Amino acid sequence: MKRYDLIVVGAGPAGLSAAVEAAKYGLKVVVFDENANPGGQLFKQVHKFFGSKEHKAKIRGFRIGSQLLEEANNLGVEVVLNATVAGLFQDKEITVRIKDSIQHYKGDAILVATGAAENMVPFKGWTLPGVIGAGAAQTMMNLHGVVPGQKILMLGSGNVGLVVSYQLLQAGCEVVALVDAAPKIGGYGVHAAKLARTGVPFYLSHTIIKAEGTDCVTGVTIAEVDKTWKTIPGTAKSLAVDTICLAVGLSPMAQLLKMAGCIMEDNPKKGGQVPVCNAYGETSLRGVFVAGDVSGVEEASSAMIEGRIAGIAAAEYLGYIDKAVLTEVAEALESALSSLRQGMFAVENRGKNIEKTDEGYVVSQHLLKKGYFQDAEVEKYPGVTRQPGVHAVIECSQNIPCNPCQDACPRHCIKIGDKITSLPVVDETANCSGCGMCVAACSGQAIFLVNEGYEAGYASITIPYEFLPLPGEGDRGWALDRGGSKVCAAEVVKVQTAPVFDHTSLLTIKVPVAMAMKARFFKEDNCHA
Amino acid sequence: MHKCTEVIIIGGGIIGAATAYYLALQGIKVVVLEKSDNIGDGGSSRNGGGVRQSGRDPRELPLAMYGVQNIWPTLSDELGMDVEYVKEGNLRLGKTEQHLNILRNLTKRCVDLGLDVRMIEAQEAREICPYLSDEVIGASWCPTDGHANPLLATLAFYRKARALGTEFITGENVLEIKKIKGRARQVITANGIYEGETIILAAGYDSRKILGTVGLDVPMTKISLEVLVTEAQPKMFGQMLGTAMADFYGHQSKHGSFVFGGSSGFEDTNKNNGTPITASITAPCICRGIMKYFPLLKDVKIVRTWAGWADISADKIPVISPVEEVPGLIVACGFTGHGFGIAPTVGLLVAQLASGVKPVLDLAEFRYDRFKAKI
Amino acid sequence: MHNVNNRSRDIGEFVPAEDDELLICRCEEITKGEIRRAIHDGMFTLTEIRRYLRTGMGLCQGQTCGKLVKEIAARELGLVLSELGNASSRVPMRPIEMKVFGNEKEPGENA
Amino acid sequence: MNSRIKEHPILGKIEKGRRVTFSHDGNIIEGFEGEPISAALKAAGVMVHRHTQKYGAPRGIFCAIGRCTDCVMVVDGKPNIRTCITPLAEGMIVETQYGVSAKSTNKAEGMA
Repeated sequence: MKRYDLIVVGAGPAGLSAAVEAAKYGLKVVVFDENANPGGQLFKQVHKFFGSKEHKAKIRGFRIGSQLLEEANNLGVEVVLNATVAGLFQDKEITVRIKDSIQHYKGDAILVATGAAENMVPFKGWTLPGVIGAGAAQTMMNLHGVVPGQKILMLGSGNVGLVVSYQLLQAGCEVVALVDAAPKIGGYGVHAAKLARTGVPFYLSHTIIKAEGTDCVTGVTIAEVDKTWKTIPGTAKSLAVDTICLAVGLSPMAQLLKMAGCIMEDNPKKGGQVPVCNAYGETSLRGVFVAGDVSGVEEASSAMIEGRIAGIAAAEYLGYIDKAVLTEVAEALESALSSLRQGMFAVENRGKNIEKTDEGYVVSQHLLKKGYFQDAEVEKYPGVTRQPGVHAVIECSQNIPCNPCQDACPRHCIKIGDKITSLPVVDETANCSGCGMCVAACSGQAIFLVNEGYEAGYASITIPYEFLPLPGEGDRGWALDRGGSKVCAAEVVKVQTAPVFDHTSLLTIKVPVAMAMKARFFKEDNCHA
Repeated sequence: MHKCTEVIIIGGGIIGAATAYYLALQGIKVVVLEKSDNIGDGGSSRNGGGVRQSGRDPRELPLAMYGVQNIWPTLSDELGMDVEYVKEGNLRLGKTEQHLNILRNLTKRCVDLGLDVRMIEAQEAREICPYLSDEVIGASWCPTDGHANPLLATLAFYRKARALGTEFITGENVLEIKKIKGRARQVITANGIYEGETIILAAGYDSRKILGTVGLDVPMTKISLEVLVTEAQPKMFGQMLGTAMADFYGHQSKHGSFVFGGSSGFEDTNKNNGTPITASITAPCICRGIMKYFPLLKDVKIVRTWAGWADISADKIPVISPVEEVPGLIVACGFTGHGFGIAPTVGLLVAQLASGVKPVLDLAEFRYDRFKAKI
Repeated sequence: MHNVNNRSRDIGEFVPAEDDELLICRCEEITKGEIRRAIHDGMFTLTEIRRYLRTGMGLCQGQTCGKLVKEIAARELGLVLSELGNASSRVPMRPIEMKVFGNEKEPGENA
Repeated sequence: MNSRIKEHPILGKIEKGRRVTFSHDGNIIEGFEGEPISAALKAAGVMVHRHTQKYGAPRGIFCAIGRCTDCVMVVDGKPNIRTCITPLAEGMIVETQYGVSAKSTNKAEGMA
């Protein structure tokens, strides 16, 4: 039977990272994936990733996919696509459906990196066409170039719900409402803020009562819920939508491992049923490893590091490297992994009500409830300063693992320090050149350049802009505040695009100076508005 | 924990559940102990669902015929849920003259015992089931055979017995039967001791180990059998199907999916890793077998496969027997892969044995001590 | 697991609920009420519910409803999710046509 | 309503290759070769892919990645084809599925 040192199931971030790492140590590796394209969910991710710059932060997901694939190809990893692994059998044998046949393979080691599946939530009418998973929305618009609908309700305020909502806006859809039964936003505040400033309304403590329509969704009824998740009478509200997107979490897709007889555990912190495994991702079956969401749902950045650790562990298991090498390399990766797992969104903090940052700053309840800060709150954060000339205003208020802004600034105006989850601090003594590198580098689109001395009575604000059509210099329109309301007339005075910004354009608008700390988005004034 | 009752049944499969039901009907207090977390997790839920008389060993045939005549037709009504019993006959197919000879022999044995079964030509077979391939040259045909849903039949007996007051305990691994003052009396599990006036052992292959604790043995082995299930299809045919060579067997379920069992030839030597996981080569082999007989099914998708252990007795028929040397013990095991169709009959008979009623059928052929050396 | 073991354990009467008509298993069109009733009929494990009602036995093999059924069962039985175990997973992971499943080829052989 | 994205702020112009035609319940519609059948249907405004067996309820795209099987249709006479992962080809005959067959066919014809 055809045998490989390592068979990887799943060509997503974890699987490809593992394959790359194992191949570096000389293992003969094959990767099977059921999809026509490799990269798992990466190729659907058009946003810039969080994390540390050493681990691919500020790079857009689909580019990370291409990079990993190129590395794998260069190292001689065989990546077989349209190859559905049908089963994992005794003696580390797998069967794979390739075209119109079933083929048998054996691996001296096997790594299962099958990722996660979307959770779903039932409500009246949830089987109607037009109710879809958030992943489906991403697949349709970002892979197939077709929008799932025109007017969309997103259920779920975790990072997936927030990110996909933003992607829907980018694809030209209207996000009519972002709804979550929880009383506060589950995902990163910066993701929420970039939606809120475009005018997407947040309905926290709300639930879907029913999807309306006979043949497909024509509307939705939502209502407010109390602390026990019961709907509050009299709060029902109808919204005209043609699509309801569900983003209510992910569950590890561990069926192959269960089938093979791995010892499994139910672990709500990992998103459901996962194989029991050691620090290197080895399951209860010797030589069968796991990495990525299948062993516990996390961000793609963690999945890539887990994949690398498992790849190295497989190399050690098969005698390609000594235990000492494994220990050393894995230690460095584990420390990177543990730094990603810190901060207020760390697994152990799930469900906790965190009121202050590590530094002692109060977390904005308005941000958690509405998606944006109240004006008065902003200035207390260390990234927000008032300075005479042009300077960065970083509206980043939560301890999330992300630090590209620190290195983006050539003048070292921005400091995060060694702890990747620390809030960025703007150094008032450093001298901002207004280059905008930080604005484009921030995956959360939370950095703005503000110049209150732009010209007499006017301030300039440079905002990250990722929509089409791109306004031109001299265009006039409205400045929107953090909540998406029009606050004043604005004029575009500069539009910068550059390869280094990677499709984040920098739009500089001119507003009355009083609006310098209010205006955060621009809306073109077309005659139909 | 120490618990007393009238009857303890070891094994919560269809035999155990059916026996419990017939005992409960008489108001007898029963406790059923099942090792698995699920009711009916062994052969009861892992079989092709045949309710078949044809092809049976003559010793077993009366049990099958009794069930078809007296129990199966009204079972759904009796148990209050649809067990999907369908009585549209059994076709056993042959593709070669050698196959037909096998079928003729099987048929003759059953005809001699009064069963309506006969050999038919290919054309008649195709009139009964129009989807057969041209390779089929003949078949045996038993119009009163049929099939039912083993999952539902097992759970239906369980559900009704439970509603009538039978206690079912799952996850209860029986370690030992213990004689007290000369009678089988105690059943010892990892969690405690159960006491009963009568102990019925219906634990599939595991019965052998438990029998050993009272100094008995039934010569049997176990083999892993596999079945595949397809996506639902429009209704095509209602017959139970088999072949002379046992390439495959099965039927189309009420739901529309086809349920087909078969073999790779390695059933008795498959490695046992503790979980009944399927072997990588079996389902493909079953698929090839099916397509030879039903080329039309080639585009139908397989949605799952499963494996199960069958307890195979040395002479291929079960042990259904009181054990005089261990008074109070009744054994029902060794069903050899064809226990489902006769399970209701067996449940009735074992319940009769346990309650001291003369069984409606003679059980002499099924004695536990029938196994003798060949010379 | 001991909590689900005694099948005569009192889990209370079946009380109809407002959302009993909610479809849970999309493939086999099984409602929440049917699942809750099955539990009161003695189907205390996910495997038994599955065999009794066909939840998770459709084309998607329970990938959509698995978690939902488990949550309903846990609530009805008064258990936490981890006490309930899981239904099994089966080969093949995705539906495969019989002609493909039966067509075993050596790797590299032109498929 | 046009569901196709012409130009995307991040992904740029969407290039989809050769245009092909196929039939949906007898109507000829256009799509791009190799894209999922479901994408072409979506672009043409088709929401209902099938009606269920038990309740006859309409279903459409749900997961879009071949897992949930809600989007299955009768394609070239074969039922239960996952349109979200089946590439579109010139001249395909795509039909709404009722239960496990196209309405116009009876019994096992759908499989032949």
